[in-house]
Amino acid sequence: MGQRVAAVGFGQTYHRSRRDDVNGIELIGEAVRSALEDAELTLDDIDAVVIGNMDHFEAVNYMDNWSVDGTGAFMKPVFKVTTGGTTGTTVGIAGYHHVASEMFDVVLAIGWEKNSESDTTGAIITCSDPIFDRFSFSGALPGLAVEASAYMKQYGVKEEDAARVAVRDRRHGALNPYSHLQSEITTEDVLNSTMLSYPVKLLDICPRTDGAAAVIFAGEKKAKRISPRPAWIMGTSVRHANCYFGDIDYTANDSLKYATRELFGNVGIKEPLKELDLVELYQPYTFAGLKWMEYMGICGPGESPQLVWDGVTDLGGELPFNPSGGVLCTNCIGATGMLRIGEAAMQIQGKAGARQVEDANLALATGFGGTFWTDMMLLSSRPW
Amino acid sequence: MDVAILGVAQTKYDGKKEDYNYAELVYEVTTQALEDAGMTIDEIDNIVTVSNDFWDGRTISCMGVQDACGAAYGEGKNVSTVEGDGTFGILYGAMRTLSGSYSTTLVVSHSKGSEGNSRMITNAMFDYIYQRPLGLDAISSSALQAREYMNRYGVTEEDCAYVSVKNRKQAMQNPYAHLGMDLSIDDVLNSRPLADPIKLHDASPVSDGAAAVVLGNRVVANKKGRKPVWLKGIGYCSDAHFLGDRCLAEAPALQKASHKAYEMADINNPTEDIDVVELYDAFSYMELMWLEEMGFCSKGDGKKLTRRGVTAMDGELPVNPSGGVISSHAVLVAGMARVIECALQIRGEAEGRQVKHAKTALAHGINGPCAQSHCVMVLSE
Amino acid sequence: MSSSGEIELIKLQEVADLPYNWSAGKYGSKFLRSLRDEKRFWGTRCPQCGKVYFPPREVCGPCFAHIDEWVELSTEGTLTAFSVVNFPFIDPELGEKRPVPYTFGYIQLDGCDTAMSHFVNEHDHTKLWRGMRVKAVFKEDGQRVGNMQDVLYFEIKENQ
Amino acid sequence: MARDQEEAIVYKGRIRMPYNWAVGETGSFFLNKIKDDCQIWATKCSECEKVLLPPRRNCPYCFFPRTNWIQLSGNGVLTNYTKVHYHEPALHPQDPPLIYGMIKLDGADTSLLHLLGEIDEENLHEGMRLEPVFKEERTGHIKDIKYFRPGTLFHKEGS
Repeated sequence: MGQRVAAVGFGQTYHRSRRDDVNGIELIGEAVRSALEDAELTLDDIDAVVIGNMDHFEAVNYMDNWSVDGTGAFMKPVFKVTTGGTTGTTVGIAGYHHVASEMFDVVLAIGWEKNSESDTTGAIITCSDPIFDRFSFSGALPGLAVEASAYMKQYGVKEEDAARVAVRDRRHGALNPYSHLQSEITTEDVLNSTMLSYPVKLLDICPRTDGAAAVIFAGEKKAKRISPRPAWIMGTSVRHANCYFGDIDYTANDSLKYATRELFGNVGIKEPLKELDLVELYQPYTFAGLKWMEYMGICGPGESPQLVWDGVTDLGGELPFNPSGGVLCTNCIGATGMLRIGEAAMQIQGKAGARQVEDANLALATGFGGTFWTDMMLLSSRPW
Repeated sequence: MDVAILGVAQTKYDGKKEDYNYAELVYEVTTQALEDAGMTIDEIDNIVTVSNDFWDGRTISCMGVQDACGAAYGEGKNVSTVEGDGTFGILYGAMRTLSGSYSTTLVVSHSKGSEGNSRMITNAMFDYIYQRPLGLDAISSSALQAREYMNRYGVTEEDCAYVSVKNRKQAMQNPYAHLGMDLSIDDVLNSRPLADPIKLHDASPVSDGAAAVVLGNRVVANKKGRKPVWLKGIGYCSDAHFLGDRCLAEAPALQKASHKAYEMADINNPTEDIDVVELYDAFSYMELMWLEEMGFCSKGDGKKLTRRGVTAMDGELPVNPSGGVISSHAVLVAGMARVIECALQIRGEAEGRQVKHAKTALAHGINGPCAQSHCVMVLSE
Repeated sequence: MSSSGEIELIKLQEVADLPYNWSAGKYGSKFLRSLRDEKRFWGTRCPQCGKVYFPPREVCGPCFAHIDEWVELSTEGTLTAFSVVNFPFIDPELGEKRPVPYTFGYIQLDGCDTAMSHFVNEHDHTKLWRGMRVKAVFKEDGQRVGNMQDVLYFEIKENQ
Repeated sequence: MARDQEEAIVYKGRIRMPYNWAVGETGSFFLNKIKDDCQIWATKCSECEKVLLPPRRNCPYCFFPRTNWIQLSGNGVLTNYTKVHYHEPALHPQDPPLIYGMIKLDGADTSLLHLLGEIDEENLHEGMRLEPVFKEERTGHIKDIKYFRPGTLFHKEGS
């Protein structure tokens, strides 16, 4: 039952803080055209479309219907999935199931956001419970600050350690022509940036971006015809627990731990540091780039700073993280998870240009959002 | 297709369920659907929730129901969220089963139309540059579609009234229905005009409610299924967004969706092969129009089927024995309720509204302005 | 488009203003009634894992167990997280900027395993730390209406 | 009264958020022509030659080829309409009666949705000729067109 699925094409916009020259539909259209060009396909080849974003960021209801002029879904099957920050990966996973189910052979999965069109913090606040939380809720930062300081205290981690993560991702982003932030920074820049909520500073966190991304998934027969080196989907896993922000245990990250356990268990990965070739981590701020490595079993508790300082996670290192520049360089929320999947696919396809990871055969893409939720997708150059 | 419906549950649909929040609605139908399937939460591999951020007044509207649907159980379950009609949620649940990833899927949908302003919420589905500023909403846009359809095919307001009378009366036999009423044709024709030609009794109410379905693959269905109802075919399709791009008198997306579903289900002659239809009659004209586009009669002949009683309970093709959406319209849930009614009919558990010899059924859901997209499912025993 | 870059780009500025009547539900209503009428907090306890929840709820997520045991919670607790908010942003209920500075905090009430989010009436971050003891300050009798803002804020207990 | 015969608490709130939607180059060209010149322009696909209104940056019907601008007379024919009897002050741009029309402008392949005004309801019928009425104060918005009214300019012979 089911067929093997590969990512065979990826398209994205040139991400910017604002794209006043296009409306949302036209922005989506740019990513779709770019994905079709990448896969050398036309819209005729697309059997179905799946899309996602966050409703109250642009205030469009039934967005899958509104956007058909941009998605190309006119007289095609289309629906919408949405799960907050994890939306992009949720759409990607849906694209996988569209094809794996054998209902369709070639499917376009699209994530997008125009964060410039509303107050991002205000829009995020609308995700909290309207009765018990919303009147006081102030965005994700306080929770992340708790996570960061608890982690620092537990393992003697320093702010410099986190800053090194930003230095790495911004260096990678400077090699990615699509990246929103294109300039390199130093650890001093990070340490001297405005303190937002101790120990989290301005350069520790992601920007807000206008952008769209689209991945084309294809079934096993078509995939080989479309791409000389398809990025095969090895597996996915998802954990979306907790209903209220006050339920979260910020000293842990259980959703990441459990999702990893399932995914690596199913695929048979025992030593991720050795077996994986790159990770595109949905990393909303620098400290996640340390602690969450440990929750993925890439190293032991408290060991991540050493790996990061040793360059293990840099391009050219043993396990490069975020060769795209990651979320710290580009964050168009509904597309952010899709960018992780798309970059992982590009790397495996050997199309990543100046930021290409050598011998990229096994890539992990993750999503983060909601009340500390995790999505994961593992991509490989070899069908399993 | 190797996907079966193993358990179903729905709340009664009401104008206002003030004493439930979303999580309580979802928990109620989740536990009931599991019970109906004879399963526990341990036996569910993955979950698809269905909700809408505008109707719920909450970005990431699925967040509030993760505990209630079982997604947080143990170390957590794989879960996703569809924003659209419940039929699309079931469709995605079926895909996740057919992909071989999961053997059992819970799909759960909730909506409380009473909590928001339905006109403003449906206004927000129109593009914000050209259509939305004019104040269009679900009723006024559907009125344009009704008029265009009625003009083109010579359908009268009285023809449409037959649908309201039939379905509202049928709802009196359905303990879950919101608005069971014994109306006369004149009651409908004389009811308060909303947007010409749609009058109060041509329109569905906005209801509160929730529904859940447990899906399983063939192995599970053969082992656990008390009375499995099989998904035989699924098709879905979207038309253009701008109303002026579309010919509103036609629904090519529904034609395409139903053809796809028929092809998968091996249905050559829908009128002969299908025993009962549950379709999305948000407005009375829709029942006529959808029947035609689904191929149950020629274009413009839906009114004849209805006037001749073909679509009545004792007719050859009973349509909306549940009372339809025009009697209970919990947005997002309504399409799932159609599927559930089909399952109950096929299982022979529809009690006072049971269609005789219901072996194959068609369920239908819509999304967007003037039913921009359609989802059609064929189910059978 | 054949247009040049000379076009004056238009942005449409609108305020979306959607009214809602959110039901607190059976469990939430009991909490809010007793907050309004008695200035008391209640949580619910899972019969399987024993976890005590605020907001009170019908089902324990990890156990998927039905909860019907009510537990009274203290109106005092520990500040587990806070943020002094100095950068204004749009409050999605007001449609305008929420006045700053204010302090947002997570408070773990004594007897509860999850946190309540609320305001803390100290805006100097040097006088705040995680683990400090705080207590709820309620609106006057007759002023409370049955929502979370019947608690004005949490204040820091003296002598810490 | 609630399930347990106790008072159900309902929180009356709102989502009130300012939005700043970018119309984009294509939409801005269209709205600026209305604002500055009281002209209605449409886009024509370079491939299928379909003339679309509202204008599109890329033709959605033949896989995204670019489109070119053409000016329309602004007059057209009513293809469909509805009179709305309820009033929703937060939504409706004018007091009752509110009549929506689908207007096929001369030269366009699609219809434009807009309001109808200065119209004798008795005479309202599909096929009637209409012309746009522009507001005095225009800001670059679709509502710079006040409404369409019966008009006999240009193609007097009708449809």
